[in-house]
Amino acid sequence: GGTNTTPPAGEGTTAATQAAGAELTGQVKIDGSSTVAPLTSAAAEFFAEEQPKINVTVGTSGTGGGFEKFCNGETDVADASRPIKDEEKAACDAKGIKHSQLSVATDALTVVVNKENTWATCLTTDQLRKMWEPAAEGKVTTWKQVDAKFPDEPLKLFGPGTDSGTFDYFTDEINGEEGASRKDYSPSEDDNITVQGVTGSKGGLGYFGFTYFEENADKLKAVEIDSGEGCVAPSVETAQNGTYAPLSRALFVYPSATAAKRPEVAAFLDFFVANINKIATDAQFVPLNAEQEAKLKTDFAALKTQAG
Amino acid sequence: MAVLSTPRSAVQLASKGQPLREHLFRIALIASLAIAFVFLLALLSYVLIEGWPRLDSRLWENMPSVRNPDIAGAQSAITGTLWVISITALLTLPTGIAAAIYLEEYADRDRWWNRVIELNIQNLAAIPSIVYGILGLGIIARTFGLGFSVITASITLGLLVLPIVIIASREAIRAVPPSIREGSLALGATQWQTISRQVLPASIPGIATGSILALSRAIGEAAPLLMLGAVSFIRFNPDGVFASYTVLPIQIFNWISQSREGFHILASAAIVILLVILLLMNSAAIWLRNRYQKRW
Amino acid sequence: MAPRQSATAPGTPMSLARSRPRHGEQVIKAILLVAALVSVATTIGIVVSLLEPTIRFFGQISAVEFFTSTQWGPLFEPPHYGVLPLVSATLITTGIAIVVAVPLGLGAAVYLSEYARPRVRKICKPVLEVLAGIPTVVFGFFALSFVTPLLRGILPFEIEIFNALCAGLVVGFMIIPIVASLSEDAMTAVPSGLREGSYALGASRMITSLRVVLPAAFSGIVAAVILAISRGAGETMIVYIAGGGQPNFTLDLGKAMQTMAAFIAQAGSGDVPIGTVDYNTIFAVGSLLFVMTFAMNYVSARLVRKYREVYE
Amino acid sequence: MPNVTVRGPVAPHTAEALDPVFTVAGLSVFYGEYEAVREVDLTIGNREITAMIGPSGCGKSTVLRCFNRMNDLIPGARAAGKIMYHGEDLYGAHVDPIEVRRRIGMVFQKPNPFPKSIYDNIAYGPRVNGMKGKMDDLVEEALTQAALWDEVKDKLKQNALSLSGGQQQRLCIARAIAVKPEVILMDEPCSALDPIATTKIEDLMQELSRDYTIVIVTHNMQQAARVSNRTAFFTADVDERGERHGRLVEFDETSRIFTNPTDKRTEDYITGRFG
Amino acid sequence: MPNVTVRGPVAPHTAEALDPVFTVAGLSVFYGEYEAVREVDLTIGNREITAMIGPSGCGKSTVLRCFNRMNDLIPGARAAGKIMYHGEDLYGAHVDPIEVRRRIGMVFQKPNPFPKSIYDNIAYGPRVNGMKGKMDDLVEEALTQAALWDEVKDKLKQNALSLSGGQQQRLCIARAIAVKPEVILMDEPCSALDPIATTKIEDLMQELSRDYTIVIVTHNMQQAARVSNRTAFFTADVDERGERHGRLVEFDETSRIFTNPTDKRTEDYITGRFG
Ligand SMILES: Nc1ncnc2c1ncn2[C@@H]1O[C@H](COP(=O)(O)OP(=O)(O)OP(=O)(O)O)[C@@H](O)[C@H]1O
Ligand SMILES: Nc1ncnc2c1ncn2[C@@H]1O[C@H](COP(=O)(O)OP(=O)(O)OP(=O)(O)O)[C@@H](O)[C@H]1O
Ligand SMILES: [Mg+2]
Ligand SMILES: [Mg+2]
Ligand SMILES: O=P([O-])([O-])[O-]
Repeated sequence: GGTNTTPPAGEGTTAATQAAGAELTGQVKIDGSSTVAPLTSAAAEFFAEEQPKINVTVGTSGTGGGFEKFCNGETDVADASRPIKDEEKAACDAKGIKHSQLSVATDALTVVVNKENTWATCLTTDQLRKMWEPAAEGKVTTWKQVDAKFPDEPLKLFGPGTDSGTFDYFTDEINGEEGASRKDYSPSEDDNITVQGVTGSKGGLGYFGFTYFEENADKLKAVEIDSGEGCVAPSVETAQNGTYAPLSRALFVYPSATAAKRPEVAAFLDFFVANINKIATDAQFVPLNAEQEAKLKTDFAALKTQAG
Repeated sequence: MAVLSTPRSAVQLASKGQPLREHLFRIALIASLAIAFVFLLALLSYVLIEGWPRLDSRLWENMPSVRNPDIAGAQSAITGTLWVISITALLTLPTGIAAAIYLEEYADRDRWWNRVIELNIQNLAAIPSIVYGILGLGIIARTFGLGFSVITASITLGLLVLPIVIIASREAIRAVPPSIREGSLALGATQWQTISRQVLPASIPGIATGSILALSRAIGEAAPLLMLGAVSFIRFNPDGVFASYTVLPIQIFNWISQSREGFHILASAAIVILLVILLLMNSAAIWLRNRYQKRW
Repeated sequence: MAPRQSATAPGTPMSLARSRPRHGEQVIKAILLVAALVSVATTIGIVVSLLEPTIRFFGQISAVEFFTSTQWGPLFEPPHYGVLPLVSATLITTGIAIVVAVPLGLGAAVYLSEYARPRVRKICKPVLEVLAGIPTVVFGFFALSFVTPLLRGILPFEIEIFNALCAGLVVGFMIIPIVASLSEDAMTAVPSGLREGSYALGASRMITSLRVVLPAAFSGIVAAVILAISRGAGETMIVYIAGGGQPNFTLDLGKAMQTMAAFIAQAGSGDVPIGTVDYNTIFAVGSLLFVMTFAMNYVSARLVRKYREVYE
Repeated sequence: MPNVTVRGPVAPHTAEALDPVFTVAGLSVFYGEYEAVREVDLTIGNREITAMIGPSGCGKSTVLRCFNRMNDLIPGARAAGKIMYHGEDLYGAHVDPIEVRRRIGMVFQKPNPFPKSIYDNIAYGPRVNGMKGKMDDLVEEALTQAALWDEVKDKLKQNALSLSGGQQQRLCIARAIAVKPEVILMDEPCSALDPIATTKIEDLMQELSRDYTIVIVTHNMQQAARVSNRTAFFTADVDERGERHGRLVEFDETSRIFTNPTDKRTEDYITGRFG
Repeated sequence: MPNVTVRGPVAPHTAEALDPVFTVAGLSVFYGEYEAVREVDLTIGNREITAMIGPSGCGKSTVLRCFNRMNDLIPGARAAGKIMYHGEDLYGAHVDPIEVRRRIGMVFQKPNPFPKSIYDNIAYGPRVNGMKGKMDDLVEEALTQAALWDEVKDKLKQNALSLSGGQQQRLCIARAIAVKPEVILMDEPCSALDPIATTKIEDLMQELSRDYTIVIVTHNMQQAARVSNRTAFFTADVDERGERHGRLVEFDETSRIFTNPTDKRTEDYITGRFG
C-alpha cells in the first residue's frame, strides 16, 4: 500500500472523502476505559470500510491503565471515562507526550432495581446517599431504613468495582467524595454481573451505564432521580439536555499530538470526529448535542494545529 | 506348623464377607467419575445450547464487530489463539521437560540449591495468573522491549504453565523403574543415551498428560493477557510473533460482558470453537499417551 | 566375535579414561540446567516485581493493621487495610475446592487406573481433561448463572446470589482433571508385579488399590494434589465472578467473599494509578499469597520426602 | 540333613487313588491370538507336592497362574477348558477370584516385594484377610519358616527392596505362607537361593505338605525328584506355522517319571539328552 | 554334551601366575552406615571364568556390582579399598564410569528387559556404542549364542516383557554379549533356566572365556565346579552387635576349592553341612 499520502490538511472535509483516492496502511492503537471502548470500536469498524488496510486496535485496560500506556508512548489514543488526573498528566509530560481532551459522547449513570420492586420508582439523591455513604456500612441493611414508607425488604447493593471511572463519578456525585462508599456491596468490573445480582435479589439495587440498562430493560427497572428539581428518568434526551442530573457525565478520548502526525492516525481521528454522532448512535451511546459537537470540532482543530 | 489343624474343607468359592464393601467402593469410584462428567456435560450442554444458533461459518470467516452481533465473528481471535498457543507450546514443552530431566536425573537431591529449585517450581504453580501478567508487563513487554505482541503473550503464558509441565514430567520420569536405567548404563550407554532412549520413551504418557493440562490451562487463560494488551477489539490476523493479537478467551470475556443478548450467544459459540481447538491440540498428546501407556 | 582388546596388544588395554570426548553430554547437561533455572529466573522476576512495592506498602501502612484488622477496603474512602477477610476467603474457597476435587479426582483416578478397561480409560481421560481447558471466565459465568440458582433451589438454607460456596465448588470441579489425570498416571506406573503380589494374597481390588497401589504412587499423587490446590488457591476469574468480590470476614459460605487472587485481579486490571498506596496493596497481597503458598509447599515437600515409597 | 533321594508317593496313595484338589481337563491358554499352552489334562492331589518341569517357555508359569486365576489380570490372556477345584469349576460364573486367591496362595518367579518394610510385607496378607492373632508372632513364624528370620530380625522396619535377591525370594515365600492358604503355588521358589537356603525351603515344603497341597514349578530336576510326589513334564511343540505351543507330555508319580518314563522326550530331558 | 566335570585351571596358568584383570585389595562396601562387605582381596584372571559362591545375602552381588561401578547408582552406597583394572584404579578420579561399563558388561540377578521389542533390546547396546555392521546379523548372533533365537525368531517385534522368566533371562544375556565387552559380569545368569538352557549358557561361557574374562555369581555349586577356573567363597559373619558382614573366606583354583578347601567353612558349605 502507498504511504505517500499526506494527512488531509483541509478543515471541514472528512477524512473519508480526502483519503478516498489512496489506501493507507499502518496501525492505530487505542486503549483505556471499558466504558468508552464500544464507541471507539464502532468507529474502528466503520473506518475499516473506508480504509481496510489500517489496523485499529482497541484495548480495555481501564481508564487508568489506558493512561499509563498512553503516557508511556505505547498507544496513540487513550479512552477515558473521567478527565486525566494530575499525576497522569505529569507522567505524560515527563515522556513528552502532548495530548488534548476530546469529549465524544455522554453517558447517563442509571440506577436499577429488581422488577418486583414496586416501591422505588423515584429516589432522591439524599436517599441514594443514605444507602451508599460509608456511614451506612453494616447499618443500613433494609429499604425501610432508607425511607419509612418503604417495606422491610433487605437491601442488597451491587455496583462497579472501586477502580472504574463509573465508581469514581458516582461516589463523587452522590457521596461528595471520590471513592467514598460503603464497602459491603458486591462490586464487579463486569456490568453483566451487576445485572445478575439485581435480577437475583428482590431488594437489589445497582448502577451502571445507560446503554447497559437499555439492553436489559426487560429484566430491570430504572429508577428516576430527584436532585431537588423533581423526578427525572434517564433517557437520551434528559442526558443530552442535562436535566438528568447529577448522574450524566461526559466520556472522553485523548489523542496524542505526536501520533496524530502519522497519516493513519490522522485519518482515523478525522473520520471519528467527522462522524461522531452517527457512530455514537450506532453504538448506543448518548450522542453529543449541537453545542457539544461544535466544541469537539474546535478542540480537534486545535490538536491538529498543535501536532503541526 | 502347629497352628493349623486341618485345612479348611472345600467350601464354596463364591464370594462372602466383603462383597458389600467392595461394591460400595466401586460404586463410589464410578460416582466420582460420573459426577465430574455430569458437571462437564451440564456445562457443555449449556454452552452448546446457548451457542447453537451462531455455530456457523460466520464465526471463523468474519472479524469481530461491536455494532452488530449478527455479522460478528472471531477470526482474528482464532488465529491469535493458534499463534499464541503454538508458540507457547514450542517454548514451554521443551523447557519444562528439560528442567524435569535435570531435576530427576542429574540434580543431586541432597544439595540445597536443587531442593530450592524444586520447592520453587511447586511454589510457582500456585502464583495467580494475574501476577504473571504483572511480570510479563513489567519485564517481558517493557524491560525486554517485546511490547504487546504475540511473543510476549506466549512467553508469559509459557512461564505460567511451566510448573505444570515440570511437575508432571518429573513424576513420570520418576516412575520409570531403576532397573531400566541400570540395564542401559550397564551396556555402556551414557547418561544422556539412557535418558533419551529409555527413560523418556517410558515416561511419555505422563509427560503427555502434563502437556495436555498445561496447554489447556494456557489456552483458556485470560487474566494475564488482559494486562498484556491482548486488546479486545482487533479486526486483523497476526502476521508474525511481533504482531498485535487477540485471543479467544479475551474475545469471549469481551462478548460476555456486552449488554446485548446476541453477543452472549456468540460467546457460547466461541467457547465451543475454543474447546474444539483445544481437543485438536491435545489429540497428538492423547495419541502419544495411549500408544505408549504400558505397565511393567 | 572379536573382543575389543584384541585391537591392542594383550595386557595393555586402553585406558579407562574417556575414549572419545563426550562434550555433547556436558552441553546437554548445561542446557538442561539452564531450563531448570528458567523457573528460578521467573521467581526472581516475580519477587523483584513484588518486593519493592511491598516494602513501600509497609512503609506506609503498619503491618499490625495489615495482619490483624478484619476490614479490607484499600480503594475506598476511608481505606482499610486488614487482609484477614481476603485470607479467610482464600482458605475457605480453596478448602471447598479441595473437598470437592480430591475425593472425586482420586476416585476417578483409581477407577480409571484399577477398574476401568483400557478402552474406557482411553476415552474417559481426555474427556475429563476437557474440564481443564474451559476458560475460567466461562466457569465463572456458568457458576453464576447455572450453579448458584440450582443451589438456591435445592439447599435448605439461604445463600446470596454471590457466594463462596458456589465459587469453591466450581473451582473444585475445574481442578478435578489435575488431580485425576496426574494421579492416574502415577498409579498406572506402579509395576504390575506389586498388584499381582497383592492379589495372590487374596486381597480384593479395593484393598490392592488402597494399600498397595496408592502408597506406591504416593509421590505422584501428592504432586497432583498440591498442583491442584495451588491452582485452586491462585484461581481468579471464577471466584471473582461467582464469589461476589466483597471482602466479608465471615464463615458463612452463603455470603459473598473476595479471595486474595480475586482482589489482585480486580485491582490490577483497573484504574489504580501507579505508585500510590492503593497500587502497592496489590503487591502486598501478592507477596502474602506467595509466602503462604511457599509455606504450604515447604510442608508438603517434607511430607513427600518422608512417605515416598520407592519401588523396585 | 533332609532327605535328598527321590521322595516317591506318599503311602498309601497310588497314582489313581489320589484325592484330587484340582482336576484340569483340556486346558488351553491364550495370550491374545497366541495359544501358549494346549490341551492340558492334569490332576493335583490333596496334601501332595506336584512338580511341573520342562524347558523354558513351555508354559509352566502359564498353567500355574491358571490355578489361582492370576492370568485374569493379564490383558488379553484367556483360558479355555476346565479346572475343577474340589469339584467346583474354578472359572464358574459365581466364583469370586478373590476368594480363590485367598485360598490358593502363590510365590512368583520374579520376587516382587512391596515397597514397604519387611514387617509390613509379611503382615499385609493376614491384615487384608482379617486374620486375628498377634501380628508380631505371625510375622516371626512366617519368616522363620522361610529361613529368613535370622538375617532380618534386626531390620524388620527396613525397606524390603534393600534385601539381596535371595532374601527377597524368601520374603515372598514367607509372605505367601503367612496367610495360611489351602494350596500354595510356587514358581521356581528356589531359583535365587543357595543350596542351604534351598534345603531349608525344601524342608518347609515337606512340612507344609502334611497339611497343604503344593504345586511347584522348578527347572531343577534334582529338586523335583527330591520333594515332589508327582511330576508333570511339559515341553513346547513347534506347529506347522512355526509357532511354539506348550504341551503336557507326561504326568505321573515322580519315582516313575525319573526312573521309568513312558515318553521318549521325558527321558531325554531328564537325562539331559534333550535339545 | 559339554564338559560337566570340574574344569580345573587352564594350562599353563597356576594360581599365582595368573594374568590379572582385576586386582581387588581391601574392598569394603557400605550401604549407608551398614557395611555389607568387609575387606575383600581378590584377583580375577584374564580370559578365565571366576565364580563367586556363598550363602544368600553374603555380598556376592554387591562385590560384583563394584567391578563395573554399578553401585555408584545406589544412593548411599560407597566402596572403600582398591580395585585395579589392568593396573588402573577403577575408582580413580579420571576414570569414566561409562567407559568402564562399556567395557565391562553385566547381566543382572533379576531379569530387566527394556519395555521395548525383543529386537530393540538387543540392538540397543550396539547402537548406543556406535557399533557398525549389520544390526540384524548382530541381533541374530547374540540371540543364537544365548540359546534364544529359535524361540523368538518369529516374534522379534514383540514386547520383551511378554517373554517367560527364563526367556527374559536369556534375553538379558544376549543383550550383554551383543556389545562385545572385555569382561562379562553375570549375577546368577542361569537361575531361571532349565538344565538344557543352562547347559547352553555354560557352553557359551566356555566359548566366551577364550577371548573374554568372565565373573559369575552362582548359588549352584555344580555350575561353579563345571565352568569356573577359580572360585571365591563368601560368607556372612555376625559381629558383636549382631550385624552381618560379608567376607571372602577362600579364593583359589576351583579344583582346589572343591576337592581340598583350606577353610573349614568352605568345606562345610560345599558338602552341604553349613548353616
Ligand atoms: N540397596 C541396599 N541397601 C541396603 N542394604 C542392601 C542393599 N542391597 C543389599 N543390601 C544388603 O547387603 C547384603 C548383601 O547383599 P547382596 O545383594 O550383595 O547379597 P548376595 O550375596 O548377592 O545375596 P543373594 O544370593 O541372595 O542375591 C544383604 O544383607 C542385603 O540385605
Ligand atoms: N503376557 C504374555 N503375553 C504374550 N505371550 C506370553 C506372555 N507371557 C508368556 N508368554 C509366552 O507364553 C509362553 C509360555 O510362557 P511361560 O511364562 O508360561 O513359560 P515358562 O514355562 O514359565 O518358562 P520359564 O521357565 O522360562 O519361566 C512363552 O512362549 C512366552 O513367550
Ligand atoms: Mg516361568
Ligand atoms: Mg545377589
Ligand atoms: O473502564 P472504566 O471506564 O470504568 O475506567
